[in-house]
Amino acid sequence: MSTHILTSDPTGAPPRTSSKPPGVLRRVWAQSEGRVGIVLTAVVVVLAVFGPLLAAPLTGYTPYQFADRPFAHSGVFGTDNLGRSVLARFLDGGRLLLLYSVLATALGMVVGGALGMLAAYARGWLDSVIMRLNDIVLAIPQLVFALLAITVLGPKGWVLVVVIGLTHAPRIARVARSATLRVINEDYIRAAEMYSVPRWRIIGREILPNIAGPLSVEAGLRLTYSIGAIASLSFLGLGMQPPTADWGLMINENRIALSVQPWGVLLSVFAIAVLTIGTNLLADAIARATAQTTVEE
Amino acid sequence: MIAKLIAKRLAVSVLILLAVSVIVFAATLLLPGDPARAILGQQATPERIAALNEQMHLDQPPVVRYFLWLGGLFTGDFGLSTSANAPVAVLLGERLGNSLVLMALAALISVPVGIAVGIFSALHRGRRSDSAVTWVTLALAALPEFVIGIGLITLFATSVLKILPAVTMSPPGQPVWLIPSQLVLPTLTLALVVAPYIARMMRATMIEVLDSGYIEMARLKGVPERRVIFRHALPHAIGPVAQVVAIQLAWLAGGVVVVEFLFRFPGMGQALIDAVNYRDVAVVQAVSMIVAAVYIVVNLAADIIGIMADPKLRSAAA
Amino acid sequence: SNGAGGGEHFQVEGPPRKGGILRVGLTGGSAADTADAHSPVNNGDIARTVNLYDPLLMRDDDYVLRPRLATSFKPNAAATVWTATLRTGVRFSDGSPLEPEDVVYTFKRITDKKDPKVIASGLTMLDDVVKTGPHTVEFRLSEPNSVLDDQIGQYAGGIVPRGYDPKKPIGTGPFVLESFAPGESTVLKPNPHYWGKTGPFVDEVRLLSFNDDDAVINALLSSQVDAVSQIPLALVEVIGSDERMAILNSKTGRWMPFTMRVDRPPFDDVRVRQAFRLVVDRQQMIDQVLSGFGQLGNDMYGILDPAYPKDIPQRTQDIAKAKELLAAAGHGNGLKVELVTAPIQSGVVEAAQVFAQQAKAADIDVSIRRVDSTTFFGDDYLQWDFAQDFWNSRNILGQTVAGTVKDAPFNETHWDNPRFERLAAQARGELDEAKRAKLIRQGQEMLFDEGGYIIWGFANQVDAYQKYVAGMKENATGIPLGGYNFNRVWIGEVS
Amino acid sequence: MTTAPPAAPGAAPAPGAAQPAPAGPADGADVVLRIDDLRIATTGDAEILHGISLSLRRGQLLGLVGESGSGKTTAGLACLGHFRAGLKHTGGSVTIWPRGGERIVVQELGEDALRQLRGARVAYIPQDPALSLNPAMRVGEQIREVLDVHRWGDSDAAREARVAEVLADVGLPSDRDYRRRWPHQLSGGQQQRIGIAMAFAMFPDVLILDEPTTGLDVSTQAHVLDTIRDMTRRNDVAGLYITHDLAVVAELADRVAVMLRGMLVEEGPVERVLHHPEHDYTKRLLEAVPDLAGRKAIGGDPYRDSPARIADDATAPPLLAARNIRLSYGEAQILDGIDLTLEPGECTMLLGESGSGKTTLSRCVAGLIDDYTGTVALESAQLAPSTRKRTAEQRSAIQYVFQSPFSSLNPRRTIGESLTVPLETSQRVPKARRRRVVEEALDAVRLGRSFFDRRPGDLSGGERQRAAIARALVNSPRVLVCDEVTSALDVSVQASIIGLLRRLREENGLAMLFVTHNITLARHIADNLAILNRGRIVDYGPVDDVFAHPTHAYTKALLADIPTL
Ligand SMILES: Nc1ncnc2c1ncn2[C@@H]1O[C@H](COP(=O)(O)OP(=O)(O)OP(=O)(O)O)[C@@H](O)[C@H]1O
Ligand SMILES: Nc1ncnc2c1ncn2[C@@H]1O[C@H](COP(=O)(O)OP(=O)(O)OP(=O)(O)O)[C@@H](O)[C@H]1O
Ligand SMILES: [Mg+2]
Ligand SMILES: [Mg+2]
Repeated sequence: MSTHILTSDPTGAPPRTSSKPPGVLRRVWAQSEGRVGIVLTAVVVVLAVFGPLLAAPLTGYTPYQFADRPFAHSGVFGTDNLGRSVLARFLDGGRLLLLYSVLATALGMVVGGALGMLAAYARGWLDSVIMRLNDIVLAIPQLVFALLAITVLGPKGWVLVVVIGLTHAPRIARVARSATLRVINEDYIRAAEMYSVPRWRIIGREILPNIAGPLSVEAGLRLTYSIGAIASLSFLGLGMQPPTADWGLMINENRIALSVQPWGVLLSVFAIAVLTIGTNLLADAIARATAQTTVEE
Repeated sequence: MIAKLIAKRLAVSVLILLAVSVIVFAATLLLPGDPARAILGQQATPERIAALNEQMHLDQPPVVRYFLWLGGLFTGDFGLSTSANAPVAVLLGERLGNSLVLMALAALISVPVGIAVGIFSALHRGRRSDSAVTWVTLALAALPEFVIGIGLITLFATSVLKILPAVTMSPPGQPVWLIPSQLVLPTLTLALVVAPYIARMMRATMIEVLDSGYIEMARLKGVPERRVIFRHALPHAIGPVAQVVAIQLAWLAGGVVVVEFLFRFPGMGQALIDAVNYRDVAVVQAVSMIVAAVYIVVNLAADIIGIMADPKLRSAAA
Repeated sequence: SNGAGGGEHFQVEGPPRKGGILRVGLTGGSAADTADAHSPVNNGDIARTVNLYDPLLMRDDDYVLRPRLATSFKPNAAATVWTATLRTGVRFSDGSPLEPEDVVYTFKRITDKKDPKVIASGLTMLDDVVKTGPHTVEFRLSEPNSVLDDQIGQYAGGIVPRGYDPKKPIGTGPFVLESFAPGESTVLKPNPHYWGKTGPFVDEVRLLSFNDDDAVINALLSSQVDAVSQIPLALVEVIGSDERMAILNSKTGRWMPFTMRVDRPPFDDVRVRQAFRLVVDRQQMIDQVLSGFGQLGNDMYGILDPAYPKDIPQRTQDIAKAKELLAAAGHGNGLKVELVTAPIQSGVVEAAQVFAQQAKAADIDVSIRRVDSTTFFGDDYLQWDFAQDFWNSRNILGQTVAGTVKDAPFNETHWDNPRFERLAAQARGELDEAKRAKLIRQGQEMLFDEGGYIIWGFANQVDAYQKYVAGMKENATGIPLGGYNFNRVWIGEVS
Repeated sequence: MTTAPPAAPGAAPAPGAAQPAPAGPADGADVVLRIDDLRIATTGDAEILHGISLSLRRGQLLGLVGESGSGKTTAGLACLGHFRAGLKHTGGSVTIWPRGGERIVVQELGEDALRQLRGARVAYIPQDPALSLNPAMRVGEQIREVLDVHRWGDSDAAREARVAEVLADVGLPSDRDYRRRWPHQLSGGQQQRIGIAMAFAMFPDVLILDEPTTGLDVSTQAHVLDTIRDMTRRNDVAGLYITHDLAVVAELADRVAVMLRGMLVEEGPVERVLHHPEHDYTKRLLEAVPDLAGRKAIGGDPYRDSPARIADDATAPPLLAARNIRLSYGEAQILDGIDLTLEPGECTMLLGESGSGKTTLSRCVAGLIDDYTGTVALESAQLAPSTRKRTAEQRSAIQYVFQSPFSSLNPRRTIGESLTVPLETSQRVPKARRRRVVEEALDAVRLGRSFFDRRPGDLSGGERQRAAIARALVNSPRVLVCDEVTSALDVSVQASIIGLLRRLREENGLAMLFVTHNITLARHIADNLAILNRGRIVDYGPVDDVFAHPTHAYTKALLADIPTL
């Protein structure tokens, strides 16, 4: 991911890349990574959003009804550890994962982005304080933090969102800070200072749009990690709780029968894999689309 | 100058570690549960509980306990495990060794492989082999470790090729590495998680370096390609790659938890999950501090490597 | 090692063969594992206790109390003094002989006020244990107890020598402790001084702890272990269909009740409790939670007790009736309750989910709150309004003393009924079996009608082992792998 | 070889035709390198060089001029057989006749042969030495490397001696300590001389110099140019000197070739091309080059004394007065007691080399830097150091235009949005009328209203600088501070901006502080000249006075070093 930013071009020729926002989507789509990423992500998102509606009509069972004995091979993908339809639960199991991942990412982006921009913009002691706090939080192992928080507060949805969101915040803050530092010395920021534009507006109108590139890349990456982290916690039994239908939890519940009734695990593993790969490809494609580097095949 | 710089990093690291210790200690205070009761059991009398509380300084105010604990850390005394009723150091010693073996193996594989793949890919930029590498590393980098692990188990242990053990299991008293086959899947899982990041970073750094003016100049001087890469380009990748390797090593210290859980590997991560479940505060604290220390040490090492690799800083020292 | 491919046949009949190593996979080990005779908690602890120590009496495969270190254990007419006659010629694993003083020491240790052990809760009436002869010991009680034999005939009541140190455990069991790494592994070697007539046949037993079922099954299937205790019931058929594997399916008295606190709303209204019991489809519970490996429950415990009232009609699901009762109790528009569950035993969390699903039909909205075991057994243990628990096979009176009298140490339903107390006290003083059975029946009827337990079934104990392992027998006590009686197990030869 | 009409590639001799090797091509015994109908295109098949033909002669320098993007670098690199990523060779050839060797057609060489050619027979001196020297290699080693890879001499000692020799040739110390320095331990001029030493180490036949002095200030440039001139003569090489600075060409080159959008429009002896240009483009280019004498009318009408200029009226306070401005960063005293005044309608040029404190001073005046001591007064009112503390009125009165048009406009916002910002904060104009005011300002800088909704990315550098100037105009300022507003632009664009500023001064009676390092602009725009050297004003007065009677040694040196056409 080269995030090389072309600063002032001494030649006087207009830069080759236009910086209009609508161009980004098109440029993402123009790359094969971007296309595959969008398609993979979209497939899983559609599955997660509309799956719950399809679960009962497609399988004849709700995700909570008993279809057969546990780990039986009836139905398309057999039954799970309680004899419920794997397919029905699979169709129902992506929604919360997706919702919480998006919320956690959003929280991390807001907190981390604000802190990072503030640190870079304010400089001086505030910068040092924020960055040292960052270092401290970074040094606390993410999983330990999650384990403790969940044990103390219980495995509730908001706890997951807050824990994952906050563990992302310092990393996002770093990115936001360095991106801000890269633009903060641009003369248009100085110009805004000169015209005595209110500082919050400088952050919002002059800085934010110009670091949107790296931030959106980071958002994509963080979404990937959020999905992984929440699924991992569910896999460890600390995330979503029974009887919820959830991909991570399904892996945890059905892992035991991996060798005899693998579908309860493999469907979910597959969906999580596709989703995370999709979002990661997307993040990478956004990175290429927003980095104003020279033409690369 | 350089010594001063390193000394400053060192001081900052120590301060961060101290801050982390405060946070870890405070967080573990919040854990519900009663250590004395956990040790003595459901039917313990209040007197015995009080006596044990006193023995473990649990009757003291948190601040005093923090300093007692911190003092203990310096002397290698991590406290008493409530679930095992034994010193944490004894409990963790062997497990720490196991985890380190696993992490070292994973690092030993992923770092050179990652670097080699990254360089290869950068040199073949734009070609088919490069885009294949890009796709694979992107996909692998996205996958949570348990997904990779389950994939490998399905592939090599339970469903397709039943050739490797799915779980770690050592005969009593034998270290895990005496049966190498059971280390294969956990190591591979960790390596597959870590290597893509290193490869991607290496590729990006190399490409940036290869695009720079001095590389073009070297070529225009007639310097052979091999020398361009190894003498002109590679030294510039040391710093950034040391950073990413450090981040990945630090990740290993934490990420090993899930992998150990998955493969039932008797390491630190296992101990951590057990300890949290059994409210074994001292063990949780110890593991947290160990992981934090690993994080800080590897990052410090990377910083120092970065400083040493930068001639500006190096020469300023002279 | 014993690794062997499928399809081979093994000589597992006829006279036992000596030699070999038995590797047993267990789940639930942790750093808290112990070899203490009197503090067994988990599966591994039990396996160690059973094989290192012997109690005075012990239940056999059919759940009948049999003499062990005591050749007889008899009450006086008032059931206030019990006399144990010790077996002669028994030696501890260090070679010292078993003497009455050791029995006295053992029970002092068990009932130590400062550090009471597991079975102490059933021995609250035990005033004193006194040596009365070279081979006799008297148990003097503060109140009559006709079932003291049941209380002391448990694996956690093993006799230890004076000066016992759990770190260097010495007992009279068939094995001695060779090495022990908590949460990981235990090695047992035959006890050279073993008094029993059968076994041990193997040269070594290794107990290997695994932290989850998944791992243990994988270990079995890949021949990393020879036998595993308690396989997930959902996998029994699959594992059984592997021609290398044998299944040991034992009916037991283990139950996993839902516990409703009779003193807290909404369960303080007996109609709500009745409605909840009517909501349960017990066969479905057994099918989904136990994969069919269980016996129907009828809201009364102690199915293995000869006094269990088998003739009380089986309660079945009746949603209409349940709704009626709920409406009468003022919950006509449905009812919302929280069910606290924890992975305290395999099947418990699953049962909660099945129950929640079944209760929906009667407009009962059960929200499941899953906590970890430590929290479950923490400060709020026995205080949850609506939760679950699990109990192993027990006789009815013993269970009553443990859980359903006012001062019972585990009165999780907070059952407190004067008439029931009287019946229980009378039964404990009654030495005549028939009369006692009558009293018990009356008490059971009360629990059937008004109690706070939902007892939907009794789970089978299902273990699996490689076919070359011989000497495994079904065992009703609920202790896995034939009661962990490894002294009768041997490794069969390829035939 | 004379002008090759770009549209007629057929006029060039067919590659490889009738050349009696190795003596040299038929049409000139001393031709060392010849480019024949060279065509280069992007991999996307857009042609960048449309058939260039050139010859380089031994001991002579050919200046290659043309505006940015015209393909100078591309042509220069092609002489080494190098094409930047994304470019490919589509036609034509480069032929070299090395001293005492066989004729070499560069395009026919394989990888190894090319490598042996580069750095040995054809050497390259890049534009930016700071980027072209490997920061992680000692400078001596980088020179030595050229000798190593080309197996020069027969021993290590010989090579070491050669390194020392060539270092001495370019006027650098040749001792071991110096050779063991890292690039960052050298100044820009020294770095460039290392580059030159590297290029001459192998006694090449051909030298390609790609704007080797662009990043340097005038005096350093003068030194480096001397070195280049001296070295080419002494080594008798053929040089291709790429630049956009016609004055440098006039000083240095023997012949000059002019490029326009990938085509060669004119080629000939310097005298002829610079004084009697034939092609229109060359003419326009020459017209746009400012001259020290101020005789040319760059950017339109020649400069006349502004009517608004009031002769020194001692009674009224000056419009803008800076008194005793001092500022230091740590140890470094950047500004050391500056006094400067500006009357209404007056333009003062602030001149000084890079790092002399020009930007710092002008930002102090504009209130962008607030930690100075001393006072800035507008008429008689003393101004707060920071713009944020100044009144809206005062803020509007002094406007600052940034050096780089590429960074002074927010790329994410439209020109209209950026230009409305000053109006928003000054609140001088009601919201409804803001668009009109901005459009008027766009008109004033000759951009037109259609630019309102465009983004900086779509604009050329000159257009952007106009937009930036328009932003300074929307609040009807009284003083305009222009910080090197033309130094990032091509000469022709620079000329038009100068013209624009001049018109604005006349039309609006603006006072102006014009900061630059280009002294040749003085007579085209300024009334007064202030020479800044190491934080002090060393010469200050009307332009003619300063030119006629420079008092300070620095000013004298400056005037002497300027290359002129
Ligand atoms: N790698 C490339 N891929 C595509 N186009 C390129 C590439 N390099 C240069 N160009 C284009 O080729 C043209 C000529 O570029 P070149 O660098 O030769 O110009 P120049 O005359 O040296 O300009 P300057 O004075 O700014 O250095 C420009 O329009 C440029 O945009
Ligand atoms: N923020 C800063 N901190 C420390 N030193 C600075 C800072 N800004 C400028 N300087 C130093 O102050 C000196 C004057 O800088 P200034 O930008 O005013 O020079 P200038 O004359 O405008 O140069 P140029 O022609 O390169 O634009 C330089 O030596 C510069 O290194
Ligand atoms: Mg160029
Ligand atoms: Mg400047």
